[in-house]
Amino acid sequence: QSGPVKLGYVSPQTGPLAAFAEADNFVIENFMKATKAAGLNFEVIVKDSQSNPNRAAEVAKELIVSDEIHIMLVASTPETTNPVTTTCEAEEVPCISTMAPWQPWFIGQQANPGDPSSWQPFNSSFHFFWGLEDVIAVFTNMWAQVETNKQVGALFPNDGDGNAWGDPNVGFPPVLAEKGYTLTDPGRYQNLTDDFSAQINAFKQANAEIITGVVIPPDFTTFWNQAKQQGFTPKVASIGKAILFPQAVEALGDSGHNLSSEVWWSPSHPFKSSLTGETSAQVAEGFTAATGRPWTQPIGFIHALFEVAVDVAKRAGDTTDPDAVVAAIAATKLDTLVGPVTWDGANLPPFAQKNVAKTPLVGGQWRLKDGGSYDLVVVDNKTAPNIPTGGQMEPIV
Amino acid sequence: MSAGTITPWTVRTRTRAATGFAIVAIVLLAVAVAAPLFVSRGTLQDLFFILTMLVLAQNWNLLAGYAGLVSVGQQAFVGFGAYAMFACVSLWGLDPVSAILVGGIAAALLSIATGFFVFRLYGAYFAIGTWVVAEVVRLVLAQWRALGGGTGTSLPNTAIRDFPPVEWISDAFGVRSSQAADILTYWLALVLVCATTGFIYWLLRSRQGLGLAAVRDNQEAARSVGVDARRIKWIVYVAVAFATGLAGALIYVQKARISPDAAFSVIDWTAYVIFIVVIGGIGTLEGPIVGVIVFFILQKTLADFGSWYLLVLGLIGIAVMLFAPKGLWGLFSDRTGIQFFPVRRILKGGPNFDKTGTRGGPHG
Amino acid sequence: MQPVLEIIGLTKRFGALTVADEVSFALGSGEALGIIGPNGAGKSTLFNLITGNLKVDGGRIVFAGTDVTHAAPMQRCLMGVGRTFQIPQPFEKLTAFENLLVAGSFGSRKREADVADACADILVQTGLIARANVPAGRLSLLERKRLELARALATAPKVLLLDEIAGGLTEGECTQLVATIRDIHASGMSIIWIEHVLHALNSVVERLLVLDFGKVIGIGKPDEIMASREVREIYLGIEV
Amino acid sequence: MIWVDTIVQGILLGGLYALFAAGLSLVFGVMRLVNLAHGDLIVLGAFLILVLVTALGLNPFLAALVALPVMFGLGWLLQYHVLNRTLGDDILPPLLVTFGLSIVIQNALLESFSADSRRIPAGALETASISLGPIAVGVMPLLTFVSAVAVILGLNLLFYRTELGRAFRATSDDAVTAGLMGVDPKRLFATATGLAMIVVTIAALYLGTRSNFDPTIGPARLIYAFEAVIIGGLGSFWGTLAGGIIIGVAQTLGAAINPEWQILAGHVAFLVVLLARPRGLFPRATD
Amino acid sequence: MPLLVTRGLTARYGDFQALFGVDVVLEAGETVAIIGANGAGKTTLMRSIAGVLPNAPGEILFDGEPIGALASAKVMARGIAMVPEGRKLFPSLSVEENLLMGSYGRKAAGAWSLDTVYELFPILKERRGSPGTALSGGQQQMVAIGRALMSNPRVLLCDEISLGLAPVVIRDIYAAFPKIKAAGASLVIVEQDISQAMKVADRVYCMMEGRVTLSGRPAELDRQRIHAAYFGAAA
Ligand SMILES: Nc1ncnc2c1ncn2[C@@H]1O[C@H](COP(=O)(O)OP(=O)(O)OP(=O)(O)O)[C@@H](O)[C@H]1O
Ligand SMILES: Nc1ncnc2c1ncn2[C@@H]1O[C@H](COP(=O)(O)OP(=O)(O)OP(=O)(O)O)[C@@H](O)[C@H]1O
Ligand SMILES: [Mg+2]
Ligand SMILES: [Mg+2]
Repeated sequence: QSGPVKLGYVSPQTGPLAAFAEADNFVIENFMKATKAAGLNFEVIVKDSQSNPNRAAEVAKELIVSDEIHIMLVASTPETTNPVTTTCEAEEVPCISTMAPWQPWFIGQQANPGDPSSWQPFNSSFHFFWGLEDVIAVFTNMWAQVETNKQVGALFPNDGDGNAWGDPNVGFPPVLAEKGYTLTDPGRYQNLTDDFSAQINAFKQANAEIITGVVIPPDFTTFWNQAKQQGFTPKVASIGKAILFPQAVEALGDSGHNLSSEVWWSPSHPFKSSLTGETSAQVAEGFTAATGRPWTQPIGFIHALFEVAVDVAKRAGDTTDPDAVVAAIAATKLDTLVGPVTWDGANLPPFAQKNVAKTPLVGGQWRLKDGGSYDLVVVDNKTAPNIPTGGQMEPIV
Repeated sequence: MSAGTITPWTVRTRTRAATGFAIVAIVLLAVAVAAPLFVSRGTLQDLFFILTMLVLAQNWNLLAGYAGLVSVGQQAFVGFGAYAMFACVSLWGLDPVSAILVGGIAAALLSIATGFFVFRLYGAYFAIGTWVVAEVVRLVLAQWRALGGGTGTSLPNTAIRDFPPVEWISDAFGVRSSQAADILTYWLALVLVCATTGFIYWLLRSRQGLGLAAVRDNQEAARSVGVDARRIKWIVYVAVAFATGLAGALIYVQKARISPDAAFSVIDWTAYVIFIVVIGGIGTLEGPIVGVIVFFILQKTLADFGSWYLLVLGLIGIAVMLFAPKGLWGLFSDRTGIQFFPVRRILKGGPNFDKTGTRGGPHG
Repeated sequence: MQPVLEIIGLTKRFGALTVADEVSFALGSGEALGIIGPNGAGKSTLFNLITGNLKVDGGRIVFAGTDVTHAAPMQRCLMGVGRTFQIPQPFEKLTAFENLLVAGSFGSRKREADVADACADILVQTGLIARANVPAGRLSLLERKRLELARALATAPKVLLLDEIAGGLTEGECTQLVATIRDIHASGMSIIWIEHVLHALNSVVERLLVLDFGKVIGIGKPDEIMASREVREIYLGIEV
Repeated sequence: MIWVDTIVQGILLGGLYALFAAGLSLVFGVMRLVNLAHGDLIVLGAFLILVLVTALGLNPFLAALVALPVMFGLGWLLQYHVLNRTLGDDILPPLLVTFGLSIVIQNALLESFSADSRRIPAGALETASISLGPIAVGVMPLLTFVSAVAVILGLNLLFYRTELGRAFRATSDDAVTAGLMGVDPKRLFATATGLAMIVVTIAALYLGTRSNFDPTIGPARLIYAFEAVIIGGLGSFWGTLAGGIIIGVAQTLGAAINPEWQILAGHVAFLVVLLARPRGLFPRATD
Repeated sequence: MPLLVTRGLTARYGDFQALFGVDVVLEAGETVAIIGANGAGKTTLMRSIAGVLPNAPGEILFDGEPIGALASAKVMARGIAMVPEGRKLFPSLSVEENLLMGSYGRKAAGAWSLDTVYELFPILKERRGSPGTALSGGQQQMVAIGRALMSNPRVLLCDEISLGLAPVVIRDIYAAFPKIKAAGASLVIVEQDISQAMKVADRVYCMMEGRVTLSGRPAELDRQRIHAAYFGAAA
């Protein structure tokens, strides 16, 4: 093979999802430095999905057709990963995707998501992240640390994540029932709803002491304030998505204290980059030093995405041959910054075994520091004991 | 006074430029049909984008520029057509091309259902009303679980790959099926553009086109001279919905993935379309053509600048509206008097005429 | 004379204000009827009721033997009711000629080509031919008024309703207009003409109807009406 | 009890929508200007207040007070130099220019503030509540509602009881003739937009304190605001309030049945009202 | 010094020139009538004076000061009010509010107020609450005149105010002229009805195709000359 390995990368750099792509430049710059230092010849063509699924599909086509990339990399929420993956599948271009729970990624691209018997594996698209079963396990493990009545209120919007979390077959409901929790799920609301009294009333009626859900930040703030205003104070609130980023928690003022969330990556994760040899803590520090901003979870995964790409390119030989690349991806066994990535089908239902690799997940709680900023403390690691905890789960006062 | 005198009156619409243009257009069309033979796949996809946006723009132009119905809810028909196509293909196993037709018909049916409501409104009320209707359609389709609800869904790969025409093209051109699908959708888009433009031009040249202009200028007076304002508006509204639905379905055959937010995006399917029409010149058939080219160039050159791209796009929109309210085409044709699609009926013969305004051209 | 238009007990109210109060009269076929009355008497309103631009509150309108009380304006036009608006309402972006083409082709359900000659002739007749290809929005007020007349004629009506078309004309123009309307009348068209310019009106119409506060207070030969005490007082303002 | 609570919460929500809508109603009523950038202007106001709060350490209400004249000036200049040129019989030019403006504001804010989700801190007030019998009502929503009523009341007085208001209405009918009465339409319109921006600032205060906002959140709220204006009837401020409340109550009632129907119920209420009264609940005699 | 002077006034609508150097003089306390065929440019002249159409500053002098370039609002504030052709009431304002609008830009003490306007046109008092456009044409004309008077103008420009009015109303309105003059306003009237114009005017200007073709006192002008001035020398 002559010439560079051409990587296409799509992420939401502008628009409402832009926070996910905040670390893109930092990661890609380091990646270019590291590969050059290692004598590797990579070219990365970055495209912005503008947080718009239509645009994501368009730029993916452009990357494939005009830029003739060899491998597609895509990250951050089903709104970006799914259109890009679909395009790659149609064009038979190898695609590696991350940062969306695997169910919305996999099931969300099936022609009939409601009918499991019709689901088909993908030929050239691969995804690594965790799944709903992991987040359920993490949440219930955290909840078990606190004395509650096991009544759970759910906030699931009608979007890719919400539908997956609330799915009666593969989502929260069956597992929670099995573990003895009673779930009150009033129904799929639309994102950017201005009033949550219906949910609050339903939760009050059910006497819910636990709140869970996968909510976008503005909606969670609206909900949380309204809950307090209307005298509803659960002991535990484990929320996906909304409180991922420190800025979002800080926006809650004091009432962000002891909210809990899933943690996919943190500076205390005991993993190293296969590319630069840096530890998680070093990468996070590097980011803060370079940008002056606090670390966020996507840093680890975007970094890992490029690690996998390098590893695959090395093993594939000729990256212009899609089949060779696909075979190389399928055979990946790599220890990355976010843990081991292997498409070996471990802990996955048969239909997803080919295309999904899982990464470890733990639970954390935001703790208010003096001066109004927050720390994310890992409070539960039963699902991944090698990741150290920093404290115990505490109820919200 | 004039009874009995035989006056050699003639009515003329054609202009020299238009005749010249017709010849050039036929040549261009032939080149466009043959394009898959000699252009790269990237170019073909760019052309597809231009053609489908042009269809949407011409239709919106007919609605707003000629019928005075300023809708900001055309995404309803794009999305509905696309969803109908998806349902046909992935739930009921229809082939993609028939499914596109169903998409158009579904959009037309939707327009009949919503027309009863929006035609009760005027001006700005109409604009907002159409927007709300589109939102309602989006929210309702977001409840359609079989097509993924708010998550959306993807078209089964095999549906396109195993479609016989795609296989034929694939064999004939010796290309992969994904490329063959591109060629097929490109040709379909070309057909749609020609059909839409042809239909609109035919309509404007017809008696109904004159009635349409009258209704737009003054509905009350139009009804007093026997124009069935309601009927004309209905015809236009439904026809536009049909073509918009076809375009929507076609676009999503090519995208292969749908979600309510994407299919009913007011920005992608209405705001940009309005931008194209107004930049080019509303109320002319040439305007949208100019507009879509300008839009495409802007997008190509600026899209990689992130938010700066949109910022510049916004500023250009503002600037054109403020300094060239008749659009770029208006600016050009006012200077040169050139019109490619004249519809003005010019009375010739008889006594001497006031020479001002005797040019061919659009109504407006 | 067989009536072409019969108005029977027509009533219209705007809130508390009654602007047509049991108005009844008949227009003979081929007749020219003038309507006069103080400002605000309800004359234009009466036209709007006859053409269907306003909905009636009571009474009936019979046109050529058919009850059209609830018919749409468009249908009445097709049946043969042509009108001008007191405040001209041209299709501003269409040329004068196209304005007529619309009226001609829709008003009589014909193809454009079949009415083009007639439209051109009407432009000649109304003195607009020199401005045939000028957008109506660029016409002067007088020209717009002429266009109103021309457009109404283009629909080939049986009954022509004229609302104040002589106002603001110079003497010469007025004489010309009167001649034009006489011609039209001579061709057999029935005419109802609202006008404050009495000398013009009286030189054309055969009967005059006086309206005051929505009521018919007199109908008859022009000289009889002009001589009546009531009209002299409330309309002409001549003390008697 | 839950139903009463649902309706009360709906009315309070309606207050928020009416507040979003009041400024729109003003410019729509005076200039027939369909301002698609209204939502983004509210977000702009929220950022301005946020900057004042963080930079000067002001209380948000005080910061809003400081922001008022700034926003008034901004609105004045915007109308005088840009929007005035778009006014006329045609609704399209303002539609397009304000749409362009909306994109410009969003992306300029993105460039300067990033896409982060922000919030104007209002301290204990955020979660404070008072109980009305068995129903707990948040202080913030109540304040929002009271502000909405106050704004509507003020606008109504201004519009129908003062000479300036009369000039607004006259100029909205016919700017050239209003000029003959001594009105300078360009300045008058600029004043109207300035006033609208004052309302926008008040709306921004509540938008920013009640929930997170980011540069792109404006358009989502715009449609409710338009619905409120149109349901109410052009130029009727009380109608705008009524419209806001109708949409708010429809949303909470819909949500009480199933959250899936929440937003849909608001839109459907809008459609139903317009089906019955195509010119809104309290239309002007002529428009 | 004359109150109002135009010097070589030109005006154009886009490419079309409507006035070609019009010179008109109005002395204080005078009534001047402008007559001329349709399209002669009478309305254009009025609109230029009122500031609706832009002109060069020195083309119009009011009290000796150039006002040609001023916008209508500024012209009005100085005391020139116009009754526009076609009435132009504000449809969403009531009759009374329409009248009150008249004094928006100029609040000069004088003879005219709501009460005196109502005295002049009693019917308006009856219909003070109804929207301006729900009036008949004649009633609307009364409102338009009343509205212009409300600013107690020094010059009142009346453009074809008798158009479309019943004879009795025309008589009433012209009967009001002496009152209006007595209250201190000088008048410029555009009138189609020549005899009516001759009756009320101190001086008459006749216009044709954007130029003044004849001027003088009514007594000095005979029908023949006016006719010639109307339709060109050939007539
Ligand atoms: N808005 C306009 N745009 C273009 N041309 C115009 C406009 N208004 C008037 N004109 C033209 O200017 C010329 C003078 O018109 P103007 O209205 O001043 O005449 P006038 O003497 O007042 O006539 P009338 O007796 O009909 O009122 C006419 O030829 C007319 O067509
Ligand atoms: N839409 C309306 N709403 C309320 N009142 C109206 C409306 N239209 C007309 N009127 C009233 O009805 C009465 C009759 O009006 P109309 O226009 O028929 O008078 P007219 O006889 O034509 O007068 P003119 O000779 O001045 O044109 C007037 O008093 C007017 O104020
Ligand atoms: Mg009338
Ligand atoms: Mg005039």
